[in-house]
Formats: sequence, C-alpha cells, structure tokens
Amino acid sequence: MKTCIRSITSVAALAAAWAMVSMTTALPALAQAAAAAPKMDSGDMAWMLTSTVIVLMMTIPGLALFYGGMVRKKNVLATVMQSFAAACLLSIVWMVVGYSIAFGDGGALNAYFGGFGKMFFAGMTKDGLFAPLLITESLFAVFQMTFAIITPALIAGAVADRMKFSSFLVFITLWLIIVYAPIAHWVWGGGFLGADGIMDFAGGTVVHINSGVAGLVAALVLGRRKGYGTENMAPHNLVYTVMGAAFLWVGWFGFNGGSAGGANDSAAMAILVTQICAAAAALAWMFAEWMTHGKPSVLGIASGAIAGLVVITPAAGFVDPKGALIMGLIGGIVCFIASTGIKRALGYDDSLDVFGIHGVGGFVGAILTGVFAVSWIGGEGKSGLLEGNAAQVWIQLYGTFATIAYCAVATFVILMVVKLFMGLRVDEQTEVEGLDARLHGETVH
Amino acid sequence: MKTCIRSITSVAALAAAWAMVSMTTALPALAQAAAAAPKMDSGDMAWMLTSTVIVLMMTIPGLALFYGGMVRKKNVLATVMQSFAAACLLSIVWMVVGYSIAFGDGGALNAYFGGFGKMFFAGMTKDGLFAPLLITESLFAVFQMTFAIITPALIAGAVADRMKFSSFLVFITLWLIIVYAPIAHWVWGGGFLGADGIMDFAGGTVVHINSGVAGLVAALVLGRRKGYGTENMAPHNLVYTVMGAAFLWVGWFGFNGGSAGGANDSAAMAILVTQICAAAAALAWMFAEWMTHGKPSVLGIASGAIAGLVVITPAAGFVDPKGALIMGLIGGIVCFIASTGIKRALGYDDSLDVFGIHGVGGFVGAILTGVFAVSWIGGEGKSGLLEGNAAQVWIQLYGTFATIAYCAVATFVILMVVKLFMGLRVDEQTEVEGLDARLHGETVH
Amino acid sequence: MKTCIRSITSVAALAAAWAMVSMTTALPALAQAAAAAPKMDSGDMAWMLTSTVIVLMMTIPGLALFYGGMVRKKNVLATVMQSFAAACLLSIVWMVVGYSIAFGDGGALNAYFGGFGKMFFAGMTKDGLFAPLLITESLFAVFQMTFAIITPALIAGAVADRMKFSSFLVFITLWLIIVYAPIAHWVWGGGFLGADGIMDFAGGTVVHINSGVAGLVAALVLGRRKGYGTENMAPHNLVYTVMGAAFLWVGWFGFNGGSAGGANDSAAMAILVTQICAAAAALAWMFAEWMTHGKPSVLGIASGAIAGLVVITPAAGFVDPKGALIMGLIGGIVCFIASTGIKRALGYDDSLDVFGIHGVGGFVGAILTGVFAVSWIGGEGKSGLLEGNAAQVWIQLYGTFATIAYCAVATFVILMVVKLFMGLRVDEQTEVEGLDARLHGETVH
Amino acid sequence: MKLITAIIKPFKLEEVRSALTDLGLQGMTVSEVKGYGRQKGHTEIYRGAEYAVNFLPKIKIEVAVTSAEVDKAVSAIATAAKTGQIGDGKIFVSAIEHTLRIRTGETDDNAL
Amino acid sequence: MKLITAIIKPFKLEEVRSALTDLGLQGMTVSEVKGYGRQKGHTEIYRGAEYAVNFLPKIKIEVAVTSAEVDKAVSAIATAAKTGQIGDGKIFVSAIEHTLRIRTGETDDNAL
Amino acid sequence: MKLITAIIKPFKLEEVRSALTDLGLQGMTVSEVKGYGRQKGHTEIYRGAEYAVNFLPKIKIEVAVTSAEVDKAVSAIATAAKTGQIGDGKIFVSAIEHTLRIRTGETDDNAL
Ligand SMILES: Nc1ncnc2c1ncn2[C@@H]1O[C@H](COP(=O)(O)OP(=O)(O)O)[C@@H](O)[C@H]1O
Ligand SMILES: Nc1ncnc2c1ncn2[C@@H]1O[C@H](COP(=O)(O)OP(=O)(O)O)[C@@H](O)[C@H]1O
Ligand SMILES: Nc1ncnc2c1ncn2[C@@H]1O[C@H](COP(=O)(O)OP(=O)(O)O)[C@@H](O)[C@H]1O
Repeated sequence: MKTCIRSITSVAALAAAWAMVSMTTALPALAQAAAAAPKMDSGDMAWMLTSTVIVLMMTIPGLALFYGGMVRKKNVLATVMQSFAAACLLSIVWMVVGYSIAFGDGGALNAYFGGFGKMFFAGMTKDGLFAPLLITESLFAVFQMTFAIITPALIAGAVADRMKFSSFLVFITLWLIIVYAPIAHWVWGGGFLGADGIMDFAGGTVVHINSGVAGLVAALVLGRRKGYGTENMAPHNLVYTVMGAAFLWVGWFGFNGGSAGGANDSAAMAILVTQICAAAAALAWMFAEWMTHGKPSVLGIASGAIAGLVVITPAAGFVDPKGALIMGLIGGIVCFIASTGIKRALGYDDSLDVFGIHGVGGFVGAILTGVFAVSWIGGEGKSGLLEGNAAQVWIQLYGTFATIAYCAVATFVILMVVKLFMGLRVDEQTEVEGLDARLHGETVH
Repeated sequence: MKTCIRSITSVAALAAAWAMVSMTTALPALAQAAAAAPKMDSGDMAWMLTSTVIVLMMTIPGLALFYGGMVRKKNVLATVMQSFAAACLLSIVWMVVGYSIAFGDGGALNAYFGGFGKMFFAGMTKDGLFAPLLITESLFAVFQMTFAIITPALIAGAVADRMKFSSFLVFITLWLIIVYAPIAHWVWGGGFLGADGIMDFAGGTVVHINSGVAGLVAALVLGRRKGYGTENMAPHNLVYTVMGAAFLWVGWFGFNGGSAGGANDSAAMAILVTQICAAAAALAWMFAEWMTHGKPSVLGIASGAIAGLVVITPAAGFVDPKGALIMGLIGGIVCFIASTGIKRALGYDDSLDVFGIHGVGGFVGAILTGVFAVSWIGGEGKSGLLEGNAAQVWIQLYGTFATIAYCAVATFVILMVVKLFMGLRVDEQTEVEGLDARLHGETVH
Repeated sequence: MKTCIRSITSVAALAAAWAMVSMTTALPALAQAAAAAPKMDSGDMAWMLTSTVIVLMMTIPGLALFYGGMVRKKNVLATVMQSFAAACLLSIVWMVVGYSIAFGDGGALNAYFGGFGKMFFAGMTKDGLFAPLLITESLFAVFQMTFAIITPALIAGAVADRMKFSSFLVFITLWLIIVYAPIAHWVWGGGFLGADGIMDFAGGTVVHINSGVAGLVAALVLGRRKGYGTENMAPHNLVYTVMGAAFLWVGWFGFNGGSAGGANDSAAMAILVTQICAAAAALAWMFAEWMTHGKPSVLGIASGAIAGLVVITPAAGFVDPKGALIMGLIGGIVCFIASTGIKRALGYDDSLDVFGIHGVGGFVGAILTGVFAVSWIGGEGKSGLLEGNAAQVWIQLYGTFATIAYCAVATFVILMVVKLFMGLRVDEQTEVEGLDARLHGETVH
Repeated sequence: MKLITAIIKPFKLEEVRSALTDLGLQGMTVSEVKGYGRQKGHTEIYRGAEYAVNFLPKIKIEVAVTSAEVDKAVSAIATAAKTGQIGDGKIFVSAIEHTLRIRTGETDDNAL
Repeated sequence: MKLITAIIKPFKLEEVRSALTDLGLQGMTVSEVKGYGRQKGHTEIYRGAEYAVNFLPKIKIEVAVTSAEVDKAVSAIATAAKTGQIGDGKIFVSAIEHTLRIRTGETDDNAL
Repeated sequence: MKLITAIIKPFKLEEVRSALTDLGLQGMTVSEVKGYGRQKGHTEIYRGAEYAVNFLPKIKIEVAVTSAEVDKAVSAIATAAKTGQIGDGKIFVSAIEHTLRIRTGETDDNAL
C-alpha cells in the first residue's frame, strides 16, 4: 500500500494512478469524488468505451494497413494477418494472465510484478470501479487490453517478409507475458518505476521504447531479408500505408486521450497536444526529406506523423501546446535521421523501421517529457527541466534505460528459445515466392 | 400496457426494455432515475451517439469491404454498391414505416406488430426520452436504424455475383418491412417473444439468424453461380476483407455495447465479452483450418472473428468473460464446419457464407446464451442452464424456431413475388462479363 | 460585447453561440447551467472528444480516399498526399493564427475579424470552459481545428492531377488565414453575419460554399487538365471512393452532431436528420442518373450521399426529419445536374466536382434552411419560410452572397500571388507521366 | 518449330488449356491483353461523362510446338475457344528458328 | 501476312488506334509492358533507400496485316506515335505463316 | 535481325538485364505473364474450397538484336536466368524482317 501511495503522489498522472486504491491530494477533482463513495461517471464511461474502440482500430485495420502497404505485393496478406492474429491471440493471453501481471497485486514482489491473483479477471465484479477512476474495472481491463495488443503487434514490422507465422504467434505470446506485462506493472501498475516518479502518460516507455527495442533485437536475430540492398523492395501500395497512418492517428486520440482515464480536461488537452505534435513531426520529416533527397514523399510524411505521435505519447498529459510543437519538430527530424541515414550506415534490416520510429521516437519523447513538462498541465510537482526540475530528466533516463536493458535481454532470450524449438525464419523458397502463397495459401489477385 | 410490463419484468435486459414506458424493479439504477421524472443523461447520450456512428460504420465501409474483397474483381463495385445502397434506401424505409412496426404500439395486435402510429417518426419530440432509457427517442430511433440497415445488407453476401441490382433494392425494402421490423417487435418492441422471456441482448435472432436464414433461402431460390465448383472464384483482394472485418469488429462494440442503452457497467461488460468471444472464435477457426487444411488462412481468421461476434451478440449482456471464451471456441469451430464441409456436402451456393456464419453462428449463440447466462451479469432471474435454469434453453430454442420459420416462409414468398414481377437474376452475359461493367457501367482499372 | 450579445439572441444556434461569454434566454438548458458557475459536463466532453476524432477521420483517411479513388492511377499518391499534408500543415496554422482570427476578440473590428490575441492559443487554461458550452476551450479549439483542416483540403479536388504540391501548401496556408478564419468569425465567432441572424449550424456557408467557390475559382485559374474531354480519365479505383464516402458520412455525425456543442437532444436530432438527408440525396442522384443514363453508378450514389450531407450541414440543428427528407431529394437532384450537365455545358474542369457538390450543395442547403427551419427544433425564433418567416430566406441569401463574393475575390488574389512567385501548375511532362513519380518519387506498384 | 499465338476470350482459358494438355502439350505462356476488333466494347459513365471502353479483356496464349504438332494444336485451340459469337479471337502461327530450355541447356525440339 | 509489333508511349495509344482505324484495319491486340532503353527511368526513394525504376511503362500493340498493308500500317503507327523525344519506341515486323479466325474458321488473309 | 523471347523467373529479371547491358544491348521490353509447364503450381484454399493455381508468374523479355549478336545474347540470358531448378523457362528466337525506331525513323540494324 505504501508503495502505491508513494507512486501516486510522485507520479500524479492519471495514467500512473490507475492502479491505486485511494488517493488524497494530487488530483483535486477525483479526490472530491473519492470523499464520498465514488460513483461511476457516465461521461467518463462513454469516453473510455470510445477510446477502447478506437485504440483497437489502431491495430485492426490501422497497423495492418500501415505495414501491409509497405511490403512487396507477395507478402501483403501475411503482413495484415500478423496484426489481425495478434489482436485475436493477445486478447486471450491478456485475459488469462497478462492483466494480472500488469495490474494485479504482486505482494512482496509488487515492485516488479503483479502476481497471478487476477488471472482470468478473477475478482472482477460487474459494477466495481477501478478506483480512483470513475469507470468500471471491466472497462479498464478491456481498454488496457487494446494497449497489450498493439505493442507486440508493432514488432512485426521489424521482421516483415521473413518470419514464420507460427513462430511469430509463440513469440508474441511469450513477449506479452514476460516483457510487456511486467514493464506495464513497473510504470502503471504500482511498480518501482512509477514509484520513482517516471512520467509516462500513455506509454512512451511501456509501449514504444519497448516494441522498438524488441524490434531491433528481432531484426538482428533474424538477419536481413534475402536481396536486401540489391533487390527492389519498394512499398507496393502506399495508399494502404496512408490509410493505416490515418487510423493510427485518429485512434491515438483514444490512446493518449483515454489515458486520462475519463472525459476530463486532461483528456482534452492530451488530444490537442497530440494533434500538434503529430502534425509538427510530419512536417519536419517531410521538409527534411525534401531538402536532403529532393522530393517530399508520401511514406515520409506518414512516417513523420507516426513519429510525432510516438514522441508525444509519454508527454501528452504533462506538456502544453507550445512544448508539443517543439517536441514534434525535434522528434520528426531525429526519427528521420534514425530511419534513413543511421539505419543504412549500420546495415541492420529493420524492415519497416520499428526501431527508427518507435524505439528512437519513444526515447526522444521520454527525455523531452522531462524537459518540457509544465505544472499547469500535469499538476503540482509535474515539472520538467524548463521549469527548473532537472532531476526529472535523470528519472526519465533511468526509467528508459531500465526498460531498454530488460527488454533487450528478455527479447533476445525469448527469440533464442523459440528458434531452438521451432526456428524463426521461413525457408528461402518461401521468402522468394512470397509468404502469402506459401504460408497462407492465398494471394491478392 | 400489461403485455409491456410483463415483457419487461421477464426479459429485464435493457435491450428488451427499450420499448417500455415505465418499469418497477428489474433495473435498479434506472428505476432510481425513474422515481423522479427521468432526465436525459449526457454520458448515456454520448455513448449512444458514438454507438450509432460505429454501427453505421459496420455497413459502410465495413460490410462493403468485407464482401467486396471476397468476390472476383469484375464484381467488386457491384458488391460494395449493394451495401452502400442498402444504407441509403433502408434509412428512408425505416423512417417511413419500419420504426413504427418495430417500436410502435400495435394495440390489440401488439404481440406481433407495432402498428403504423409512428410512421415518419410521428409523435417524436425534440427532447422526449425513450423511457426507461435516459436518451432521447430521436437517438434511439437512429441507433436502431443502423441495425435495420445492416441486417438486410448482410443478405447480399448469399446472392453475390448474380442478383439484379434493381431486384435487390425491391427485395430488401419488402424484407425490412415484412420480416425484420415485425421480428424486432416480437423480441425488443413489446411483442410475444420478449414477453415469453427470450434473451437476445443485441440481435442474435433478430439480426443474425434472421439474415442468415434469409440468405440461405435466397441462395437456394437464385441457384448457383455459373461456373460454381469449376471456375476459380477466389477472392480477389483479401486486404479489403480484412479491413472490412476490422470495421465490423470495432463497430460491433457499438452494436453490443450500445444495446446496453447507455454508458453503464452493462455496456462495459458487453464489450469485454465481445472482444473475448471474437478473439476466441477467430483462433478456433484458424487452428481448425490449420489442422485440417494445412495452412491458416487470412480469410479463415477473419471469418472466425465475425463468427465469434455473431455468437456473442445475443449473450453480450448475460454472460461473463469465461462463458464468452467457451462460447467463442465452440462457435468458431461450428461455423468453420458449417461454412466449409457442410456447405460443400449440401452443394448450395451461399457465395459469402451468410448462412454458415450468421445463421449458424446466431443459432449457436442463442442456444448457448441459454446455457451460459449468469445472474451476476444479466441481473436477477437471468440465469442459464449452468446456473440450473434449464428452461431458458427451451425458451431460446422456441424463440429461434419461431424466427426461423417465419423468416424462411416470408423470405421465400417475397422472393417469389419479386421474381414474378421483375426477375431476380442477371442474364448470363452479365454474369460472365461481370456486374460492374454491365450493371453499373464502371470497372476497377 | 454588445455585438456579441446581439449575435447570440438573434442566432441562438449553439453553433453561433460558441464564441459568446454569457447569455440569457435563448438556450434554456445552458442558461440554467450558466446561472451558477457553469461546470464541465463529462458527457458533453465525451461526445465532443469523439466528434473531434471522427471529424479528423473525415479528412484522413476519408477525403484522401474519396479523392484518391477518382483520379487516374498515376496520380493517386499525390492526391492522398494533399489531404494528409493539409491535415498536418493546417493544424499548425490553426494553432499559430487561425484560431485567433476565427474565435478571438477583434475589438473594434470584431464584426469582421477576431484579431491576434489568441495566437498560439494564448490565454487558454487547462480547465477553462468555452462558455456557454460545458466543454473546455482546449477541446473546442481542437474540434474547430478539424473543421479548419477539411475545408481547405476539399479544394484539392478541383485542381487534382495538375497543381504543384509546393504551391498547394502555400495556397492553403494563405487561404486558411485570409478566407476561412475570417468567414468562420463572421458566422460563428461573433462577427456580422451571426449578428444578422444567419442560420448556419455546422458550416453550409463557412465550409461548403466557401470551399466550393474557391474550388471553382482555382479550377478556372489553373485551366483544364491536358487531355480533358478526349483522354480517358475514368476513376481508377472506386472502392477507395466508396470507402472515402463512408468515412465522410460517419464522420459527418461528428461534424453536425458535434456542432451542437455537447451530448444533448440537439446533437441527437442533428444526426437523425443528417442520416435522412444523406440517404435521400444519394437515392435521388442514383435514380436521376439511372433514368437519364440508363445505369445507377457507384460514383453517382456516393456523390449523392456527399451532396446530401452538404445540404443538411447548415440545417442540421433547425429542421425536422421530414424537412430533411425533402431537402435531400432536392439537393441530390440539383447537385446531380450541376455536376454533370451544367459542368459539361460550361466546360470548366473542376476535376472532382468540388463546386458541383460543395458549392452548389452548400448554397441549396443554406437557402432551404431558411425555408424548412422549424422552431420546435431550433428554438424560439428559429423559423423558416414554411412557418411564415420569409425574412429568413433573405438573410440566408444575403449571408451566402457575402461569403461567395469575399471568397471568390480573395481566392483569386491569393492564387495570382502564388502564381507570380512560384507558379501553380506542374510542367507538361509531369502531368503526362503522373504526379506520383515526378513530384513524390513513388508509385503504386 | 512454330509459335502459336492465340487471342481468346478470358473465360475460355481453362478449356483451351485442357485441350492442349490432352494433346500432350506441357507448356504454354499466358498474358492478359486487351483486344480491339469487330466486337464492340461497352460504355462507362462517370458523372455524366461517357467513356467508350473500346478495348476488351482478352487472353493471349503462346505455345511453342514442333512443326509436326502445329495443325493438331491449332485445331484443338480453335475448337476449345469457340463460342460462335463475335470476339472469339484469332490464332497466328509463325516460325521459331531456335529454342532453348534454360534449366538444362537442351535446344530446339527437345526444349519444348 | 505480317505481324507488326509496336512498342509505344502509353498516352499515344488512342492516336495510334485511330490512325490504324483510318486505314481500315479493324483489329489489334494491346498489352501493358515495361520498356528499357535509352530513355532513363526515375528514382524512387523510400525512407532513404533509393530504387532506380529502370523500366518505364510502355504499350505493346500487335497487329496482323496482309503483306500488302504492311508499309502503310507501319508508317501510320510511326507517325501517330512520334513525339520526337527519347523513348518513343520501336516497330518490329515479322512473318506470320498461318492465321485463323476462331469464330468462323476462316483462314489467312480472310481471317484478319 | 532476330527477336529473342525469353520466359524467365521473375526474380531473375535484374540479373538478366545486367547481363544484357554488359553485352552492350541497350533495349528490351518486359511483360508480366503466367506460365504453365512442368513446374507445378500451388493450391489456394478459401473456406475449405481448394483452387489449383496452375499458372505461375513469369517474366517475358523481348529483345531485338542483330543477327550477329544473337548467340551471345541467348547464352547471356541463359546463364543469368538459370537456377537449375524446374521452371527456369525458355528462350525462343525468331526472325524480324524489318525494324523502325519511331523517334528518328532509322530502320533495321540502326534502329535497335
Ligand atoms: N488484325 C489483328 N491483329 C491482332 N489482333 C487481332 C486482329 N484482329 C483481331 N484481333 C484480336 O482478336 C480479338 C477478336 O477479334 P474480333 O474482330 O473482335 O472478333 P472475331 O475474332 O470474332 O472476328 C480482338 O479483340 C483482338 O484482340
Ligand atoms: N532492342 C530492343 N528490343 C526490344 N525492345 C526494345 C529494344 N530497344 C528498345 N526497345 C523498347 O523501346 C522502348 C523505347 O526505346 P528507347 O531506347 O528508350 O528510346 P527510343 O525508342 O527513342 O530509341 C524501350 O522502352 C523498349 O520497350
Ligand atoms: N511449349 C511452350 N510454349 C510456350 N511457353 C512455354 C512452353 N513450355 C514452357 N513454357 C514456359 O516456360 C515456363 C517454364 O517451363 P517449365 O516446363 O515449367 O520448366 P522448365 O523450363 O524448367 O522446363 C513455363 O511456365 C511457361 O511459361
């Protein structure tokens, strides 16, 4: 309990408050409600229901299309299949054990791990609230489920065109349990990072650094695609990619806005800064590319928008519109450099730039949150470097490095185990002929 | 009036309560509100507005794409046109007479038929509530309109590639008036099935059994496609189908969640079980196919997800997550068998498996609702077989057979009448060359 | 202040009331709330958050797909790029200065112009309401931002296949600042048209007449496409167009429903009439085409639906369902004639019929609002011709002509300036080979 | 050796293929083409602007055969592809001077 | 009989078709091809990776004509397809030994 | 002059193109075709209904060369396109009687 309360008062983001049972000061509006027995708020319910809908829409069809448009035509169905199957499989894994590890009470080990007490949603009642929020636990659990779906699904982009479908399913199952759920617990579920005061409104570390680093590890373990660097691997239909980017964008309003936990002023400000940051990063990437390569590309502006959305994710409840504007411009340019120059220089084949966008963008966002956080947005004590609180930058750095280290090691181990038992990569013939026909027995005609 | 009240106390699902004017016990929260003059609840309004948006999205673009991707390229536009035109035409038919038949007061005949008193939304005021719900009648009417759109639109899948567009328009108009609206009245509008205690939260009988049976009848009446069984009729672009499945899925949260009538705990639990059941059925279908045919197909997993959504539709307000999990697994496998083996064995050409998924899935869901319903979810008295209430299974069976019988006969008669006056099927030349060019004068280039 | 209050009492549409600081009679519900210190309403917040999401979805992916499907394959990426880039760029322009001009206080010039006091959202607090609405100013600003995005983005359809991307970006930036923001101020922001009592619920003049007229001017200034009238310029993929129309349609519920400012009875009635009018216009266009050209086309019904949505936009809070039905039928036929016969007769090349649908539809809608407005919907004093208030038609005419005149002149001047400095049209080679490859270095494979 | 090039209606492909297989001909190459001929196309209408679609979808089959097999092959194709209605298509025969199977290096008749 | 195969720029198709129709030639077969030649392609850049698009879209027209018509047909195509800029394409003429109209069974010159 | 027509596996296109470029051959025309031969296709399954996809995607390359260059070109293609596995494809050589470069009006060998 002590840990919990410490976590709240220090984090004081609603996001971080979710796991808490009661609270006293940091959130006046909610505190008021909590004075009496808190009652479900139908407006908060309405917005969180909607947020759940649109965050699911980020994965299907959003991510499916975003990735599907970028691969070659022979692999498009296999690629959309990965997102769709992830949505199905991870829903069940979340119900069985993921939710428990992330948001359960781990007892003595609670700093690291939520335990198994909430497996199969044990203890959930129909109208029980997820205090201090004014929404039911069932709604909180399904809202968080959509986060647990998209995070592993994002990794697919790094291994596109060459990973076995069966191995992919096993990998994401293990990864959700071993990597995602514990880290979600650390930050949002009452674990040590939340307690130490990391600011991560909607998942800069939990979702984006996490999936980005896992993507990089996976790309390195699997190796480059056959023909990488020599064959034409140009995206076959960027219309799909633009559609996907659009659904990711609009769904992100539920991702960041829903992380406010209700239909409140924090949610509204979160979507305003989300919009500004995404737009700024998209323009930054577009103009950077225009100046360096001579043409503004569709893939570039779409990638930049996603980069901006990643960058604002940890910051959405802590920064103001001007901060968001600057974060977007910085994030767009840094991710552009990471996904083009640096990637080429280093020579790894992160097919659809999961690391360059989510990993790097998540890192930039986490650090800049520590710089640009202002207390009139995030609440008392939620200040960043620009308001004189240099310590926050260190907390952010420490939190991200903890995440990176654990994620990289655990991902590597999981991949090696899967490789040992069933292999990771399709055979050469399949890679040449295309995954659609060989793995799924279907093609686009 | 008496019938009405009996209907409520026995059904006590909000869904079934919609048509009622007042109520006493079954719904404590609402009852409280009803004590004073009930006031519109802005949170409930917000969620029902959103639900309306996303249920419409199920038909356009959801169903349009789901079906459009499955036909051959020469018929894709004709197929998306059917969904789009259904959305337009049925909106008007609903306003003119459908709403009245479904939710009006039929006087002496009210057990079967809502009468013509609410034609053109007669009697609707701007701020009048649809008691006992805390939303306005205008919102209730447009929310229900989206159900009245998708149900007939679903039938199009059974007659894809060969039905005349003009005949299709006439058919769905008559079908909405003669089949859909009365059955909606029976179950939700104060009619005899609701009174007898059938549990149908969001339309297992009204929407899915209904459209599935009608599809089967239509497929039989129209006969098989030319070249069925010999020519390659492979889906031309399953990316569209996956997109369509995704929009159906996310929209279904409005379908099932909105059937709670507001942003309440019932809505939240409904979307949680919806997600679990859809995911479980998708996996069940995928693995069943993988084991029997050697490859997990994109079309398979998408079909399974829809099957799961169908199965949970009647149950969404009555079962808990574990029940939903089991229902999904059963439903996915049964629909897989129905849409593959059984269909082939019987030899009818239900082109896109409306019967195999919606008919069979709706039936399975209706029966299993009677098995898995638990009173801590649905409220007192809403128990199924597993809680010892074997009678509920019989009520469910009786309700579904009433629906099947009436629907099959009425659909057949309507089709025969349309056939007599204008024919049902395109000429052979059109079928060979493609409906797009010949019926609509357009092709995909 | 005086102007403001006059504007409210005479306009008394919530839409027009948005910019106001206090109010007395016209809106009883809100007035009540205003008596005490008004408090944020979570239900209203929830619906306006949702509306923001879905209005953004109208542009990306809605408009991108609607337009992208209608061009030839060689220009599809350039076309979707225009919508996407508009969403990015205009978000920033709105933050920098657009919002201030539209909804700021222009002091002595307030009848015409909102001034620069709210640049970069100056003065916005986290929880400050946008009185008399019960939502925060941050939410109001981002909701309105989505309107400021789609309006200039619509113009792209008139100049498709031939405008330079760089010039397009500069043009829409200037146009937002010089044309859109001031006109929004005139009607909704406390300016003279609102004060004079124009009824424009969600943007018939501000959005549609405005973009339609600008489109016509731009089409005339740029000249026809090379090969216009001789080469085959048939839409390459109407599946995209249907998808785009569907997202425009469902998003329009946020456009019109959100213009009620909250989750209230006005929002509900607005989406009901929106649905009716869109459906009626789609059918009207389809049958008109069927009778005159022998076939009902997919492009036709989709165009008709959009026309109906345009027509109902100014009227959504003022007319009843029957009025909406008639308005839809009239609007569908008029826009059909405008986009086919008249366009061909006059010979201008408004590639995707921005003028024929948005300009003409917006005009028809504005005038018919003055005819069909009924006070039981819009509130006391909000009557149209059919309730004996012939004056309203004149006010509507006067308002639309003020908009048309200013918009046409200002658009022409902006285009000429851009032409002078950087040219407007791509070179011939680019037009022949396609904009995708030459401007953006990408193609659909 | 001869190259037989046949332009046929798309839905006749399966029949032609099995007619050739029945003759023991193991290989062919197929492409999607558009044909212009006596058969008239249809009209597509977009918002009142009409476009004549003069070119109709056809399938082009190319089969290389030994000189001895030519006549049988031509008449097999002709029979299988015939509907008797306008637009059935054409068959052209021309000479091949040299043939090579890439996999094995076999040449001429052996390579077919 | 001869087979004229012309590789042309796509947007010249209509002009070539009407030039041939003016000569009284009723039939032709068209396909979408990609050409590689002196005309250089463009470069596509995707997140910094550049791909040279060496192959440019072209249209291939195949027309079978009687020997008497060859010269007129070739020069009609050449005139209609010419822009004078690099990439205009090529015309090849080769011999056809035998022709058959599938619908009627007519052969050789009668089948064209 | 001769026309070399090669049917190859799609992913061999780049290698074949550069082999020809190395010989100094500047032009070629490429199309996407479907091939039927000894190599068997795969099966696609849709809700339990199986469809045999008999035709496999191939690339057809057409290169017109002078008679002197034929042999070099054929063997360059053969070498570049070879994987040694079934389905590698075929090369056909036939005569061209006349060639014209549309842009300049040059003919025959000069037009290549
Ligand atoms: N002279 C020709 N050269 C090349 N292809 C031709 C020629 N004439 C006809 N074709 C091809 O044959 C197809 C059928 O020809 P058409 O004149 O329409 O009917 P039919 O074969 O019954 O005479 C055409 O669509 C075209 O593809
Ligand atoms: N030797 C050749 N064999 C076959 N096709 C050729 C040959 N040379 C050129 N082509 C075709 O002709 C097109 C135009 O040739 P190119 O050299 O680019 O310009 P030009 O025709 O002006 O000399 C090429 O894109 C290619 O399709
Ligand atoms: N007789 C033929 N005429 C035309 N094309 C042929 C012929 N035989 C084979 N082909 C083409 O060559 C391709 C490869 O032939 P196949 O028999 O599969 O393998 P291989 O070339 O190794 O003998 C086929 O897919 C087909 O496109």
